[in-house]
Amino acid sequence: MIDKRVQGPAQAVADIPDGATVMIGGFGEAGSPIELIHALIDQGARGLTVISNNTGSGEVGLAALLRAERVAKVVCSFPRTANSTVFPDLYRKGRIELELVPQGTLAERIRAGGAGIPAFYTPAAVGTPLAEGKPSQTFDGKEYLLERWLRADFALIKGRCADAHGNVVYNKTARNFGPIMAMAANVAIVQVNSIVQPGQIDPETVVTPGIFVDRVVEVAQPLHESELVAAGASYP
Amino acid sequence: MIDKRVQGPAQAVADIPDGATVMIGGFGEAGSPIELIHALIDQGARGLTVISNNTGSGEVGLAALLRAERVAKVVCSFPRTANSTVFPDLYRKGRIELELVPQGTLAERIRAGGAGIPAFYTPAAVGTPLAEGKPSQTFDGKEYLLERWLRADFALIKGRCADAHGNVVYNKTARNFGPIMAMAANVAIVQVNSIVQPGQIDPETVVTPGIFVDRVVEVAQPLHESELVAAGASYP
Amino acid sequence: MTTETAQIGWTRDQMARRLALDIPNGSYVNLGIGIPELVARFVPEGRTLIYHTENGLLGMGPSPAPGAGDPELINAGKRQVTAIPGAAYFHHADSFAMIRGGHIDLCVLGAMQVACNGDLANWSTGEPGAIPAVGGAMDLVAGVKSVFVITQHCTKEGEPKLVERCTYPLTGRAVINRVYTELAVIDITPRGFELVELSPGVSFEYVSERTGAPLLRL
Amino acid sequence: MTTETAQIGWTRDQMARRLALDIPNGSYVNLGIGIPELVARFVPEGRTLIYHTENGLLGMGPSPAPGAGDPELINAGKRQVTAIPGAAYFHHADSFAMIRGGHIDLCVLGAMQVACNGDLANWSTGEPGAIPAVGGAMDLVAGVKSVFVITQHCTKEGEPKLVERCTYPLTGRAVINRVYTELAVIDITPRGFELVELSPGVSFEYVSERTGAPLLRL
Repeated sequence: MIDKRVQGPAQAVADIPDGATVMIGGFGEAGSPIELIHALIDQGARGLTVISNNTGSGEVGLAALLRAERVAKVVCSFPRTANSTVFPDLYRKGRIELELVPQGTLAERIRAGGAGIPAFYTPAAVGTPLAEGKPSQTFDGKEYLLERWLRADFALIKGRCADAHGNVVYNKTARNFGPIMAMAANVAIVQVNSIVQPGQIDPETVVTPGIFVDRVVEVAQPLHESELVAAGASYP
Repeated sequence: MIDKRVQGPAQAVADIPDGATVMIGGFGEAGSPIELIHALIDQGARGLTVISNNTGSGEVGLAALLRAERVAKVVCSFPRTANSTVFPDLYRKGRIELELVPQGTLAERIRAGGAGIPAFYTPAAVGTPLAEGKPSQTFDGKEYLLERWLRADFALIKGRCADAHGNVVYNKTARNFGPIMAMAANVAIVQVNSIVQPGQIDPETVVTPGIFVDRVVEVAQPLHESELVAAGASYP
Repeated sequence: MTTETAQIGWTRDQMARRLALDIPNGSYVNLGIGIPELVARFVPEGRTLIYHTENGLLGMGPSPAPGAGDPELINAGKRQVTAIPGAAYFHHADSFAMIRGGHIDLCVLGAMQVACNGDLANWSTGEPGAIPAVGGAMDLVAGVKSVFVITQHCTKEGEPKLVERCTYPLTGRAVINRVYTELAVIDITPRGFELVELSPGVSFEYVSERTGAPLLRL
Repeated sequence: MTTETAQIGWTRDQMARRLALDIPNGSYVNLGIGIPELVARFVPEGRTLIYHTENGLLGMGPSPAPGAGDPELINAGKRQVTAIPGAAYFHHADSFAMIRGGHIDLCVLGAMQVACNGDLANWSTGEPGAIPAVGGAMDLVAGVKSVFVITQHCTKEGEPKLVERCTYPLTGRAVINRVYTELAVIDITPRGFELVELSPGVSFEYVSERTGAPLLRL
């Protein structure tokens, strides 16, 4: 009997220690595991390195985690969005470190971490300031940069449905970074709207096979970040 | 209106020229596009480089293509199977070239070709004869080999169902190399049991998005290689 | 010069319409945020384009009817969209495999500067106070088969955006194929900027004066 | 020595049963073709293992009933199998991401030779006439967290398979954790071969004599 279910978000994130590297899924609010993030705020871990495409909006979810000053560094492609004030504020004050990574390179570095590929060559960012300090090599007459894998201690991910084996399917463009972050983290934690019996997800349609997932937690009615931001909510 | 349907296997493979590099899907008979291979035999192209995990069995499908001496070189992980006599015979006679690649490296090189990654590092084959002549580098104290992408002019793939946009789903373990070969070939040709209207494949369950597919051809009742081999069949 | 520029040449819609004319039927297209998004409105009848959005959807459709959207069905600009019949969802690594692997036929982007060798600057002014943010632009220009820029010919301050050499930090080196402005359509060729078409009522000299590097006639 | 070896120690089934005892509940396991496949028959009650087959299935079940199989649902040995509830299909690059990325807990392989430093040779005798074929073995040993070998202690000719240094071409360097033979269970440690357990009725000296490198007692 394989059973990866845990009781709630608090239990799911209870063992994330200070200084951990945490991948957080989502592209904007789509796929952002807001209940897991709020549980991480409650839990209190500090000095985190967060790998996520954005830096949140308003004063909830990822932005609230930053506002609570739990994050020492973000690895990110686009830390500036509409309604995004927390990160710019902290960054200008020098209270948070930023590693800016082109979005496709970010995705591929995460996928490489999950696939056991320690480094790969990409054409993105050649000739730009983001190439500084990176080894480059020419293949077939074209220049490429060497990029290292990204791995994490934990990943916080939002799916639509999972089974107790940890198989996950997603909702539309909320899929984004979830499948590759699940691969690249030592402990992948997935919140889903519903948990079903093994066999209820057609094996042809599984997006993240259970081998990549350590904990699944049901959050039947997840909050929508945009609605919270529109209402001026803040967390905690 | 996007319509990637073609009339039949013969039309689908008509423009494959002598000397082309052709990826052929399948792991054993599962996913082997036998009707497309037979159409390629009929078509007559010679001097091909074939990238495929195996080399076929009996005297049909991939083995028949080799027997017809259309293939100059195979790139392959396991060219020796039960009922596989054609390749060993040609190889011992020095009439076919072999590039032996570990199966995971083969898959990753093909995926890299499709993903625009010209080279990557892998731990597989370090310290073995297959590492000879390959650059190596140490990351975090562990040695890895540099491997180049694989690309092809054409890919011949077998799916279960497709739509006119070229979206494809597969049958069970016949999925194997299909999705990555579709990515890595300039022209990806997919035979499927049935072609449906766009929208009839749930966008959440598409395995190969249509952008990777150039031609789809319906073969409603594909032959089973194992049955043909058991019956002693040969092609043509 | 600002007002002058604003008064003559194509409107934004006309620029988008002119660009749309050049996209073949069946193309896979990624449209950047802002003016590039307008292009989808002007695709000539009889042509079907398939829109890719890098956050994981091929077959992106228009905005949903009010109230009918899903906050988890969005485009790269984080606005709600729809999916057409024949669409497919996929994860970010697969999405950028499409981009980096040369599977997208065309990408349309805005620009701060385009140099006559095809260099593009469109992500940062390099100012000290600015929050750097790059998104998928560097991957798009490095991987997509053709990259078109759609932009006003000059900045609000009247400085040319088509330049000899970019002074802002680069997005990519020698990556732009063609530029559409309110004044003209201009190709990037081995010889530099080369005029393809003038906007109605605009003279070659007028465009040339407002271009920061030599402009060649066809 | 051949007959002698065949007469004493564990049978193949017993070797497989002994190995199965050492696999924790919930492990993700890849079983090689041949003797390794036997392990699945002897998993102790109350434990569930999830079987991975590198051709694209996690949650592999036993052989189908006669006539109930699908020629496109096969294992790495190309034999028909089934899928359990909770299974998942995936493509080859994802399958080897599981292997190379360290997601599989255990892989069980056969061997031609295992050296006391953990080197494995199991794919080629290196003979000139042989058709080289490697399959997924090199990826498995390089990526899976633990790699167990299950094999007869000696070759049919009575030569030790546990050796000081492999003479056949390597599959991987320093990759084996533990070896199960009909005579003993032996760990690969920084000090070399170290005995874990003797098969009933087999003496340490008997095993040691048939091992091509020093065998340490616990």
